Amino acid sequence: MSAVINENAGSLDDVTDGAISIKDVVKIYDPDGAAVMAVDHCSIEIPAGEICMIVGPSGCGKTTLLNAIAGFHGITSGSIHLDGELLCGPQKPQAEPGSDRIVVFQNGALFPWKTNLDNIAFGPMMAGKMSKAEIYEKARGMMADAGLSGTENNYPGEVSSGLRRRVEIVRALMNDPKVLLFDEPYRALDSLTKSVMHEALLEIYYRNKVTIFFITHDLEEAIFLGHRLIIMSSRPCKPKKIVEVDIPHPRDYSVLTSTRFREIMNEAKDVVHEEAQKAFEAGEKEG
Amino acid sequence: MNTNTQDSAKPRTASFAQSSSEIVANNISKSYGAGPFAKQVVSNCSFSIESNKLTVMIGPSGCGKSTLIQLIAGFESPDKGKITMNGKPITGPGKDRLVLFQESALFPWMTTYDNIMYGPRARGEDNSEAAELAEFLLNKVGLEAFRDKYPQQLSGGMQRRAELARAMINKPEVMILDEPFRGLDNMSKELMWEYYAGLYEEDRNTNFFVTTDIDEAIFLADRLLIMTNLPTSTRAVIEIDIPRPRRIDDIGNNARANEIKKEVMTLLHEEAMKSFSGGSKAAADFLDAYSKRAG
Amino acid sequence: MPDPANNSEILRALKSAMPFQMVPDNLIQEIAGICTQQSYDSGQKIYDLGDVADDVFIVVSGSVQHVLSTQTDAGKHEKTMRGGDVFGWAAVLEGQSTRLAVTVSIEPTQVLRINGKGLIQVFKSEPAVGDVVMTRFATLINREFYVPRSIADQVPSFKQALGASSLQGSEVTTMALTVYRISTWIKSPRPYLMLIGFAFFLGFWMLSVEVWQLPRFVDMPGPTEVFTEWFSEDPYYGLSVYTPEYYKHIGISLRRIAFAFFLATGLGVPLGLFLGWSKTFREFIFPLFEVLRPIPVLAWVPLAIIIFSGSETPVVFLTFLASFFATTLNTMLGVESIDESYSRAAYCLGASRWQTFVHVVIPGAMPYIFTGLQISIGVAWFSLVAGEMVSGQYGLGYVINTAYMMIEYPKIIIGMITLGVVGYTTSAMVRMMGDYLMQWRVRELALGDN
Amino acid sequence: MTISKFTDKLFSRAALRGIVAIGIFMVFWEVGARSEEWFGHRFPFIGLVPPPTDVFVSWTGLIADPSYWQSWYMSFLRVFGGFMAAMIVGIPLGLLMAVNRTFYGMAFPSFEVLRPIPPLAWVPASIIFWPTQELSIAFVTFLGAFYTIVINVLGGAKSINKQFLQAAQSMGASQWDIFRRIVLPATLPSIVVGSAVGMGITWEVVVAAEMISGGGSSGGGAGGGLGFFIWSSYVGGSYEQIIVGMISIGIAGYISSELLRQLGGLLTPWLKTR
Repeated sequence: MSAVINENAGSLDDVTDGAISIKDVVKIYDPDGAAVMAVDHCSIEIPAGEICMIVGPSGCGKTTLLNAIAGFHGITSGSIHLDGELLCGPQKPQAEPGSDRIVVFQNGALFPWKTNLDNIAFGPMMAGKMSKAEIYEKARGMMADAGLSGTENNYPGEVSSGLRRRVEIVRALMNDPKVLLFDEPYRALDSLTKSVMHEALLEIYYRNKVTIFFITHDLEEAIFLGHRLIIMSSRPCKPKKIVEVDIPHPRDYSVLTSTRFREIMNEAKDVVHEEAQKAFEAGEKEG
Repeated sequence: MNTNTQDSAKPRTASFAQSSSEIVANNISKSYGAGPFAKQVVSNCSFSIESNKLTVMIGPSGCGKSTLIQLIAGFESPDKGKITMNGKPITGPGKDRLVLFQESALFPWMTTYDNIMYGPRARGEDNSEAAELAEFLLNKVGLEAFRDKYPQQLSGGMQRRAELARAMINKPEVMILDEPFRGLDNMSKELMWEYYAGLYEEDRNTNFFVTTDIDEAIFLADRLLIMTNLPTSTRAVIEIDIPRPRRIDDIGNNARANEIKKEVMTLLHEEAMKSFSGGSKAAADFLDAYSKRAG
Repeated sequence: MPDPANNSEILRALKSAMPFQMVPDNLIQEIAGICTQQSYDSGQKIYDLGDVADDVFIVVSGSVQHVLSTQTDAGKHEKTMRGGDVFGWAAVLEGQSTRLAVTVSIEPTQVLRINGKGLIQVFKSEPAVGDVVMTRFATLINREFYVPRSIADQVPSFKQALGASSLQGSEVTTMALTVYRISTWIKSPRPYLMLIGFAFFLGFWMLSVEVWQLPRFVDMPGPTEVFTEWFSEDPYYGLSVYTPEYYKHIGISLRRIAFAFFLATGLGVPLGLFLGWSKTFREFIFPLFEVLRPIPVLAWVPLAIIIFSGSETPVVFLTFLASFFATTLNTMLGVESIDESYSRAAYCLGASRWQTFVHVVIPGAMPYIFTGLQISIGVAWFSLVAGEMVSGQYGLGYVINTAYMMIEYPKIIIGMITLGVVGYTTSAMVRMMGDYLMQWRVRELALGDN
Repeated sequence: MTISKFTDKLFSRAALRGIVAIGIFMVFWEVGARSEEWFGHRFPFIGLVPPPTDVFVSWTGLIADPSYWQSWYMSFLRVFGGFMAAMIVGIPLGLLMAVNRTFYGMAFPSFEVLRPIPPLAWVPASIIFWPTQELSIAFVTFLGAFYTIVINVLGGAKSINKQFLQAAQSMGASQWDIFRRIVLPATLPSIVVGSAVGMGITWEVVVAAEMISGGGSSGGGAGGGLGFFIWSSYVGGSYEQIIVGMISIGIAGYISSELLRQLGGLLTPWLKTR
């Protein structure tokens, strides 16, 4: 299935926006006076257009980092920049949420009371820069590209979970974001549906390159999707090992059985396993 | 009863005397609903769960595997055909066949210990022997420190281990597991595979395991039953001859495992081809997944 | 017809092409029957723009340069087709008779030609398969050729031809569903058990009061007495379905309920929404609310009589008060129960605080609001009856109380039954209103029911 | 540690805001109630209400009065009696309907037909039927809590996860054991919720019944309970006492639901573990 996209599918040269720079970020939660350190002096540089996979056991503090970038939480110290502009830092502990950084949530956050089409049209409707007709035109177009034609007037509760995830990604892309933040979005899906979602996501990515900050605990998912894996230590959260995935894009499922994939898997596995074992023994709760 | 020599029985596991039970389903069918809304879920389905083997059943989600479990466990009975255990027809639920459910079915109002002790107590066997066995199992699944905790205080992995212990204390002749590790994160899941395989390898009782995950199926199975899409029946049986004990790290690089994986994928792909007009949400996703994998 | 030796090669080539991968063997054979093989030298033109679009091509070996020419898009239209690739799909599009591209073989090339019309003919016999193949054609055209969507939409569909049998379940009409539900209900033991239950209830009432005349039941009105009075054209105590008096009482009770209920909804819903939405507002107002709430609404009766002169306003006020607390509290709970990720998603998508309130908070709290309104209408009747019994003139509570005073006992029971019927109807109306406003929920639940 | 936590909570911003709001409300009430006295012009509605300071003075006078406490006692007794009766009849009935399909088919429709009739509409019929006032009040009180408890128990028992029952069955449990160890504890949270709601309704009903029936067997006075206390204050024209009565009922209702909540917590320890 060679397609036009193959020449520079994986290259980041044509992407100019969306570089994230996380410097020395610390986040301490303070319930009942007993300080809990969730993120410990964490520094990550993500070039524009990269798919950066943040891998770590559940509940290790990855989501805290994502929430800080999205602007849902403040940070205790350190700074986060997007394209050189300060999102949050010493003078401004909490970033403003905005449509340049859109989160795709763990359990999905499509509004169940709006049809798929209205969900996708939501962002531009709120911005109010385009006419209603233009927004719907664009939304229908993007739905067709993502194979969602025919589900426009269904409510999210009426379509399969796989379709729902696709709608959510399209809803995010409608706003031309610089960064997409994924919070383990495929966690609840069964392995078959998950595999479709991975290819669909890459396909969408090849068309609209944006920086992707993707949290997961699934190593296979991480290697299949990512340019780079950042393996985090278990609580407090801090980068432990960085693995470059040099498998060329575009990728499809034959990648999964390739030798290079196995090699990278083995390289990353020990570190991940060690952290998982720690969490497993500590009886860490999930989610 | 048959005593298998390869069983390296430690003194205390002696209480888990090995049994050799098998279940045979012969040409069974089952429908739900009536009139124009009748939906056939199982159609002329035959298979056997051989004694002292771990049989894994794999098929697309929503293909009727859970119905088969209801039938084998005896919670429901087939419309046609019959299911026998050691030659005797199954008429209702019984403690010789124990089911571990998809979502954890630990009783939330009982502590770990009380949950494990439920079976013996329910049958009026609340004696020192049962208590001793419960202690032994708590120890075995590594939950001594959590004996007085309620299920909600345990992690997902711990809950599954507690459930294994709750089942094992009843010394079932056949253990039936319905996607028991679904919903766990991948890392806990892999650890649970090894853990569960270890438990199985210790006493090698008859186990029947249902899943949608190809990797899980191949890692665990002695025999693999591949099911068709709705209405379900047996499509193929593959004997998995990878030596035990198996380790996750080894199986990843095992050429034979890869070969089997390809075979299974092809078979399931053909299944998808036949069933695309089914119209169910699960079938649509399944079709999608495999048409892409095949591409 | 291709010779048998060639046949296997054709089958292999067909199966390698993406749209045909899912086709069962018998159909592949049939399609192979309408295939022809052709070879081109390097640089030879296969077809030109505007030529008649008759065949679909599959590359067996070699490569073909495909240059698409559509007016609308200024992008790159060149594409190299290699083994297994499909082109010339204009032949299967509806309403497209000419070629949309120029194709030239780059090197010596083998292709398979399939007649477009013949292909569609084959699929008409197997619409289910045909639909999948055509969907795949549409995907292929969309994804790999970047043509305007209008072209991909011309791919024919066989859905209509599929017929009722294979689409069973999704095509069941609501009418058929209702008929089916009624017929299963009739066949189940439920209606008969219900009748037995009612018979027990009425029988006990009749026997104890009228037949055996048990000690404590002597004064009670019996069912025959009640029903003859209720349906009498000339009622002994002056109240039956034939007297305008009866409807006046119902009307006045209903008017009070309506006034109090709408007022409580109009004030309680916004207040509840703001209490749930603004933390500051809640911190100020909620404690006061919590202090007043444990006082039973009916304890307000004397105070209400003192504050509001007359007999009408105090009754309506009490009814309102009961509704108001229920509505406000449930609305607030509804807002608090909305998953945080919905409002976070709205912020992410650039919504302002106010927009989030309108598009997320209000619809999100809707199910709770309607639960609240159900409770609210129930407690409204509860307080109304108390209010009407203590003060006020007319209304069903008043009927019951005066009937007691006047020793017109059958009227008590008539009043009670009427209250039950009217109360049930109003709460059913609230529920239907909720279903109407929350289509998304109804449709979700209907799906879960299957 | 705990004391400092308590004071922290007391002086937290949220608590202060609540106190401020209640304070403003009291001042507004006082000013409004005394508007005629202070400004020579009576504010609408609020001007007819006795001021809070008068209410407070009246209350201090009542604290030493044994008949006031007798009213408390009587109301508590009636609430407790009706409520316990509703529990004793309602829980088994709800469970029976949940477990036995035939019984459910027979009893539930009749139950649903009776349910929309407000409990207070039963007052006259109840007075006619029962030999004493006391019993008729108790019956209406019982009805108030009864429907809620039955509906909650039934709903709770019907929504038990099917897998719990199947798991127990496959471990060889008998029907009785399943009922005792699975159905009962699984329904307990809904019983707790149902009785909390039922308790609220019970107070409503007791107050109204006391007012309507004019105070029970002793024919009024101290035996009438708090509802009658309010009513007789109204009839006697001592408006401050109406408010005292209302606040007393509020406190009494709050105490009973708090007790119930504590008891419910003790009965369902597993729910507290997150």
